[in-house]
Amino acid sequence: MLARLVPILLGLIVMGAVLGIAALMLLALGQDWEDALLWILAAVMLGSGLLVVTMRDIIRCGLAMIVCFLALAGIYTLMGVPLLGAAQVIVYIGAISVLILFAIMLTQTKDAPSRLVFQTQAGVAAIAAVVFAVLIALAVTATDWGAAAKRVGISTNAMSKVLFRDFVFPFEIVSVLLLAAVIGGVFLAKREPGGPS
Amino acid sequence: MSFQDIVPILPLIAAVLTAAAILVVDLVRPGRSAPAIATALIGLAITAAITLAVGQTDASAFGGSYKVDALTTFLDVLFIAVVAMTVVFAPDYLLPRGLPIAEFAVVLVFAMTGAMLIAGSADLLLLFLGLELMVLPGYLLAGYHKTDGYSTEGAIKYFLLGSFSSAIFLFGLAFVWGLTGTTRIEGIKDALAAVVAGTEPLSAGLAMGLAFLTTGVAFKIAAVPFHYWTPDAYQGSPTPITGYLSVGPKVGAFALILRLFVEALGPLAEWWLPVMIVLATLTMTLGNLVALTQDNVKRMLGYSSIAHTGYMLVGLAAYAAGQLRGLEGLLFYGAAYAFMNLGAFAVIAALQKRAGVTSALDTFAGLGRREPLLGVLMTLFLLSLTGIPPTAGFFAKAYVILAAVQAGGWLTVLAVIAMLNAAVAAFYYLRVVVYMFMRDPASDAPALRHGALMWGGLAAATALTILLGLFPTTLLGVVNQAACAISASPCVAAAAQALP
Amino acid sequence: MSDSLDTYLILSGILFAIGSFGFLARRNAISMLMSIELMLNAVNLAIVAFGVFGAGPDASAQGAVFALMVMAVAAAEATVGLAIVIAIYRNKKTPLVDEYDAMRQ
Amino acid sequence: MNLNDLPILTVVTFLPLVGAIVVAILPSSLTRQVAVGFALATWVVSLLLLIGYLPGRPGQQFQYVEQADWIGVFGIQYKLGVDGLSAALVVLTTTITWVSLLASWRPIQTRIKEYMISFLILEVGLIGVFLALDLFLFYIFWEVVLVPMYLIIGIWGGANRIYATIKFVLYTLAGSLLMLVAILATGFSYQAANGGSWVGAFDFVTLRDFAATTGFAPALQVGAFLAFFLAFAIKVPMFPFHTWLPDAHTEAPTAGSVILASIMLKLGAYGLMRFAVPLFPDAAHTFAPVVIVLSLIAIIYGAIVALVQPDLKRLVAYSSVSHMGFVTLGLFVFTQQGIEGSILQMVNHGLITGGLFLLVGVLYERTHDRTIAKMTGLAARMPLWAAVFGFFVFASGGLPGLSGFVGEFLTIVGTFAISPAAAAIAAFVMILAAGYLLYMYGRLVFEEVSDFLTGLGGHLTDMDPIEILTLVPLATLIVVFGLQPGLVLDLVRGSVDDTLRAAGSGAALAIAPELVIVAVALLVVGVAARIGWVLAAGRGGPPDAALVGREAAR
Amino acid sequence: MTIEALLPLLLLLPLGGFLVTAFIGRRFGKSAHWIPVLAILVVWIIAMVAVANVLTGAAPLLPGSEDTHGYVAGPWAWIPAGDLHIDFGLVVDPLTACLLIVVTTIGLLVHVYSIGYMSHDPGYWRFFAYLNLFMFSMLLLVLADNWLVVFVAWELVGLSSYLLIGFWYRKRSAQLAAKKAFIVNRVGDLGFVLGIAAIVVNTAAAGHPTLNVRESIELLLAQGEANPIPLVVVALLVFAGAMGKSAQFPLHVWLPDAMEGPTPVSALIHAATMVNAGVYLIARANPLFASTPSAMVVVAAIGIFTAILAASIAMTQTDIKRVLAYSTLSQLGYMFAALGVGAFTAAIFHLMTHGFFKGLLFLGSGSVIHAVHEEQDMRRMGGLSRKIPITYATMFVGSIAIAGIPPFAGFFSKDEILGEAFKASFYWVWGVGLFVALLTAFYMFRLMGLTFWGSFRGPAAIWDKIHESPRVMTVPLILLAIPSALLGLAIGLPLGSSVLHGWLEPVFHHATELLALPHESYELFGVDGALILASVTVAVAGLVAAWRLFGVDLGRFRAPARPEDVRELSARPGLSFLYRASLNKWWFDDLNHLLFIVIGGRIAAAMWWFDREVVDGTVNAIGRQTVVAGRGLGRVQTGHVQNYALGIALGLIVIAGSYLILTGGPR
Repeated sequence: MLARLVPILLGLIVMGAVLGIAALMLLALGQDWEDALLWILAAVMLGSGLLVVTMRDIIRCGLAMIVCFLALAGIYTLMGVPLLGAAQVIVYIGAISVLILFAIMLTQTKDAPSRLVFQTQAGVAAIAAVVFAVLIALAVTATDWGAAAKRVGISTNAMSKVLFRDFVFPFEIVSVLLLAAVIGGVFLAKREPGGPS
Repeated sequence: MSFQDIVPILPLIAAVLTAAAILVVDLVRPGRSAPAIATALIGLAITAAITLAVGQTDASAFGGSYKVDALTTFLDVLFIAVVAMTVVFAPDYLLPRGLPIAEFAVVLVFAMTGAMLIAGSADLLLLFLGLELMVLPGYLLAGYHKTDGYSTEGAIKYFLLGSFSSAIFLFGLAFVWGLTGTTRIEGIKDALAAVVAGTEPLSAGLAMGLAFLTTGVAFKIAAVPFHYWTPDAYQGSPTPITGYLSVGPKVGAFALILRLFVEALGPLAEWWLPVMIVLATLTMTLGNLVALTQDNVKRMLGYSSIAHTGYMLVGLAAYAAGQLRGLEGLLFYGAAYAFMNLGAFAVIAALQKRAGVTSALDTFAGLGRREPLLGVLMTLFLLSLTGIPPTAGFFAKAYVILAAVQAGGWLTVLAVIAMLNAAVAAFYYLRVVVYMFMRDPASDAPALRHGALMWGGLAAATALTILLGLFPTTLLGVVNQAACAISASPCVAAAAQALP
Repeated sequence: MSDSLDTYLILSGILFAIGSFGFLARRNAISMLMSIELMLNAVNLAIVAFGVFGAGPDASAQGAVFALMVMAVAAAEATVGLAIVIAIYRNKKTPLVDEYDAMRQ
Repeated sequence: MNLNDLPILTVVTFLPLVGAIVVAILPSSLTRQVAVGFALATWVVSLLLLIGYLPGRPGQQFQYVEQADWIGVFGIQYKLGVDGLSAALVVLTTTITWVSLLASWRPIQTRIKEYMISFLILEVGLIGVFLALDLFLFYIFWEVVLVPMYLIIGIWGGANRIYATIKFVLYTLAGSLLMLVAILATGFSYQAANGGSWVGAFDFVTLRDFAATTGFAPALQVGAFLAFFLAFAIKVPMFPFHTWLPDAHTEAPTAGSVILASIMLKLGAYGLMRFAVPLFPDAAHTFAPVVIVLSLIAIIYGAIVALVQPDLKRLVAYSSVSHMGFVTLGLFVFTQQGIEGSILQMVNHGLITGGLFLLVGVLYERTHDRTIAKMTGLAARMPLWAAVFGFFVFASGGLPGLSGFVGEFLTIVGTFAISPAAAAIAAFVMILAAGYLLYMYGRLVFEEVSDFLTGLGGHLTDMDPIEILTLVPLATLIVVFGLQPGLVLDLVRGSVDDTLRAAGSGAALAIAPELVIVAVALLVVGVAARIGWVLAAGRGGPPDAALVGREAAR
Repeated sequence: MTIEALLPLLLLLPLGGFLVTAFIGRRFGKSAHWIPVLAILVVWIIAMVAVANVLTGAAPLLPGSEDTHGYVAGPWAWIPAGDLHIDFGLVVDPLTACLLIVVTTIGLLVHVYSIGYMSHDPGYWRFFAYLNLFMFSMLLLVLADNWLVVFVAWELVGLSSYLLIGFWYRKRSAQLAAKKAFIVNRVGDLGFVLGIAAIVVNTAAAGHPTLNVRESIELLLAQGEANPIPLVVVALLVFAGAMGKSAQFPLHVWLPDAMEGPTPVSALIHAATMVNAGVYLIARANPLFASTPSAMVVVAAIGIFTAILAASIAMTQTDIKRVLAYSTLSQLGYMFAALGVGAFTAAIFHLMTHGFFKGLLFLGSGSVIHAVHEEQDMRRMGGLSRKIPITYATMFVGSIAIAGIPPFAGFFSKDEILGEAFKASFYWVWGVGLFVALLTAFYMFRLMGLTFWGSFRGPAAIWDKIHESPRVMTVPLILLAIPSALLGLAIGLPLGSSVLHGWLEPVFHHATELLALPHESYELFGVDGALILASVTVAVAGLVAAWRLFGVDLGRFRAPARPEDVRELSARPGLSFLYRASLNKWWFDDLNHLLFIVIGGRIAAAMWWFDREVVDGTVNAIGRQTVVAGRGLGRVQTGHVQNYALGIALGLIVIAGSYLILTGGPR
């Protein structure tokens, strides 16, 4: 019982912390709403991400993932790329997540949740993950990205220009890629008459 | 988007159309293998022809995001040849197990398209897409024998690890892009050159990006310690597909390295050279040592392919140390390795025509008596893999070693290590020969009859294995051109240099 | 704060780490799949951020397109992955990857 | 006909290959005849070659040079040429080959076709090694030799054949692969010194002249020499690298042993003489003391170990180690008599040990056993065999008037000029050789017929015509070369002078004494550690010699 | 037809006889002896003619010599080894001539004798083939003018001796004895071959490497101290070869065992000819030795020591042939002593006389053994004089000769040796020699007594069957008895400056000059007479002692053979040790067995163990460890995909870290 709660509690704590910081920034440090919003979204994203990888019931994991993606879409919008946010919602939540949920339905045996969720190497994995995060953070902060000032909002047609002028070839390639994936996927997924049920 | 843009990518289009044609033929005559194979081979032939034709024009398309140079042509032809051979060798294995040829061919051709795209792309995004287009079908093919536990197990291991590494690789790409602000190879090269020209140390972000990229490609070429997927995927996959996996994606990944590391990250060679040396050493040594104890030939060849990655890395390191020859050696090795390894797997596939025959070492007991010709051919391919003259494998090794020796310094040590490894490798290759010729067959099953297709393919592989060993000059010229196409330093055509 | 590149990169890094943790730690094949999706999203975030803050003409648009492509690739990967998962599930009757160990050494 | 017109070297090299192909095509019934036929044809061609060479053109070397660009990019050529040394060895090879094919007539009854094909391909490799004048080509032939031998031992060998053959191949390969690195490095450093032009970078003559005039850098010389030396020393085999030989000999079929002893071991000596010394004279001088010491150890040690061998073939194998010690010794004293003796010793050892293995094979055919202790009194059962065996035993023991003696004597003289002590040690083998040879001969031939042999009854027939035919040429040559060693010496004089000149152009490099000390210390520690480990592993100490004592000479 | 042209026949005839008999002799059966015997007969005739001409000075002068007459044939090229050209030619000078007399004569007689002696042997043809081979080798040895050719012959006589000792190949003892003889000889040959190498080096230093005996010795002496290898070393090395062949002290052990061979072989090879090769060699190299006095002393010491050692052993041996073998050793010791003191002529003299009477004695003993049905133990003989008178008579002559009773041959030669030793003031040699003379007389007559006198001690059944040997055996005995008796008178007179001296003077004068021996005139009624008296006395004393102990009933010396006297005598405390020592040959065989079989065997076995476990073991261990390492690394492949993933992650971290380090540092 307690064990079931741990991940949820973990997620709540993180969220609370981040919300707290956000509120603090708003009220005490008097920064603008964007920051606060970013913080909240980030908190949601990371929290739900954590839930995805920690929760026991895989279906809940799937739902948490959707939340995570939503938050990310929000962040995109916040960064001034609304179109991408939309795409995120459509592609991920509309397609991938549903796909995954179907797969979950297909592959869950009754006793699956009751069994151990984590690998024996979970501890090491956690350490490795933290090291990743730390390394990246350090590297990022240590680097001068020569970034220009933040440019807000890119017009849809600018983006479409880029997409259909400079990146038309990749675009076609992606279509081929999807075609290949579909053909193969169908072949693998469809049940053989002779094969095991 | 204009006609000029279309010409360079005609080979890709031809490849895709081939796939489509196979699909159509399969719709018309469902489940019939002969038409599908015919279509595939014809399509591949056309593709090859177009490739060679286009190869004459040194054109680039889509704002320089895709360009055709000697390297592209060489690699494209190589990929086409590999895929064609795979198609030729497949039926003996697939048909008895009730696996359709058509889907197989289609997916295979798509994978080939991806590889060709890598070979030609001058743009990070295209590189990534080409990589994905090459490996995704690979995952599918690995699990192609979907009712077989081993096949699917190999597939899922391959897929999970593969996509993991793809993510890592992509992360690296993002960093490089973020630092250089462009996705074009040329642009990146210039930007990095500027960075390197500076006196202050390189930025940590670049280091991270480099690390992520190295890990990504090292995984794709199955370099230690990122090789784990190889043995399982190879052992599990249907034999002809194992043959393809051990060659196509590997050479494709090396193409990626050439385009990304040699070209784009060329200015950083000074930094990734030591890492490559270490990787090469680890890869050769572990591959050979572990292969010693394998009792399953496919798995053994899996480890041996890891070892061969190591040898190719020696060539790369030699190039990074300033020897263009290293690059040539790498390319030559790729070609030689492709044919001899495919040949070896073809023999295994031929043996496994009788359903239920495993690839365990005992399978080969007395092969020399049961099917002498197959035995002799297998011996030839194994000798070539060992590096015994006069075979392609030998000359490839010698070439890479020469490059390393020329580079001198640590590379000489690397060369010696490589040769000691070759001696170790001889043991497990010859072990197969021992089983084939010096053990009596476990069961005296009647000799199998193999189709003209199989024999033709084997003949081709044999011929190439021997000819590349005896008369490598032609190919040397080609690889020289190809290497010159991407070499950072001004490149003298070795062919001209050799004339007395 | 929200106009500094580092923030987003660090965010993406953390998300990437979370995803990789999931990939390394979860036993269920589909959980691992989801973890991979998380990692890809992290990368996407980084890409977009780079685009938005990047120099050069319409860099941000480029970044966005880049991200779009990655999404597509992710979709393709998901398709393939799920197909394979289903196939192996048929053979092994379990989604737990650490029981797929018929081949070793 | 004018021999210079047709590419006789190519013919003599690849005629056996043609033979192999023909054998492969023709029905099995003809296999033996065709194979022997081609071997004989090759032999005849090689004799023509010899005759054409002989009209005294010693001094200026390398006749019939055939040259063709092969891999132009690196100036790798298809270049064959013959001088006295290679001529002698080629004829030896062709002779021994048909002899051993004849010798396989009765023993080999299974998979004859494969056998003959392997043998003919083996001959190609052997001849090629002796004729190649391009380092790269040489290396290729060198490796080509491996595979057929591997099959011959592994397929038609004795009970423990697989262990033996794999050991043989891996051991040889380990050495030769390093030699490949050395070859490439040599060629490259020539190219570098030659203004980046690869022309002639692997051409032996060019390289030798370069070595004689400019000379390679000391570092390269040392490294390359060591690599070459390792490869050749394993093949010879010299003392610490010899342990593959007894196994290979014991397990190989008779003809295999013959080729192994008569020709294969010569490859190493030939390589040392042709390549290692002339190309890296300074390094050769630097390491000469080491080589000499190793040779002396091999001479004495091989003989002593041979004294206690219960197995006939093993005994002969160890005697080979001892005899080949003379070859390396004579070469590395860098004196005229030494080198001439060493070459003579090569030829003689080829003839004599080859004959011994043939005779052992004849015996094995009938008894299917090689244990000396089991067989006594053969003089009564196989008088002819006993007589011929005696002839070869005494030839091997260096009986004057037979060829074995001259080579050993010249070697000793050549060594004496450098170091009397070394010569004395080398000459000491006269006693040991008499010991193990007469022990073997006495036990086998004299005394009452042993029960084991009596049990064989009618199987124990004397030699049949084919077997006699195989031994006649060897015996004849042994006598002829014993009475007229000039036949060989005049032939190889040119090669000897070249080797001497090349060696003379060198001078020992300075080596830090502490290096030597460290090396020796490491060696000692290593051996001690090994001994300790073995003893600790409980694999027993040195066995009690009481039994040995009873067996050994009184 | 000149003699030179005939010289090669001396070699070719026996060689041909050997080849023919060896290849097709089996078919001839009992008539296989004809070809070999005839061959030797012709050889004998040619040799005698040549010898006569050479010794009488009818032969031309040798090239490059002003006073030596002789014949040369050849030279023919043999080994052209660079600047060293080894040719071989034949030369007959007085020294060779003297040897030829002994070799060919005794060789011929032994051939004839063997016809009868071996008549019942299945290996009849083989025996004659071997004999001819030996004759070829021996003649080559004495005729060759080149060190290396001499060495060739040296080895070939060794070979034929091996074959003949092991002639009865079914006897294990024969096999072992043959092997022992060959190996022990090889020990000496080792020295010889090194000596030859040294000569090459020295002559090469003189600018003209050669192995021609005459030239090389001249070069060596001319160079003197300038020789890279000191002359004394060369001399001793050559002497080592002589020791082996002539069975001198440390290397004497093979000769007694060699008696396993048929008796004619013992007579020919191991008494009359081959064992003298060492003496011949040193005589041949006399200037070399004469120029290194220290070497001479060694020769003398070894010789005289061998003489007394062998004599002491001969005292108690019971095998008739072994007694003779030890006496041969002892006599050879005399010869070397003579050489050592510079009495080259005396050595050759004794060589010749000893050749005849010892050959006679051996053939006689063979006749005895034949008579008593292959019995060799003298304790089961006795009283044979009545049954086989001819053998008895001839052997008696031989015994007196060897005992040194004038005027028989042995007296002259032995007395000359002792005298020369005394006058060269080698008193110790003289003293010991004198004592050995006593022993010699004693053991020889002990042999005679035990064999021919007293009463037969063997099984009575045999006694009746005992009969004299056929004529083909007795005639050679008689023919040999003649020179044994008269040779001394023929060439030993006048005392002091005998005929033989005249013959050999040109050969040895160089050496005698080098030695600068005081050559005072011979005084029969002075020191020389005294010496003669002394030696004769001791000889007679020994004779009488033996007679007392093993003698027959004769007048008032009536005393039947009383072995119990011997037993009681040898039981005396002082003597008992000597008795046992003599009986056990001073334990030399046991010492050798300990050294070379037990210890040597252990060393060899240990080396083999070292080879298997350490050398080969290391090789195999490397291979095994590689595989083990492979298996260990293989464990990484757990089959769990997430372990793999973790591995990848860790690898990534490591690479990232290393990149940070690599790129971090300023360039």
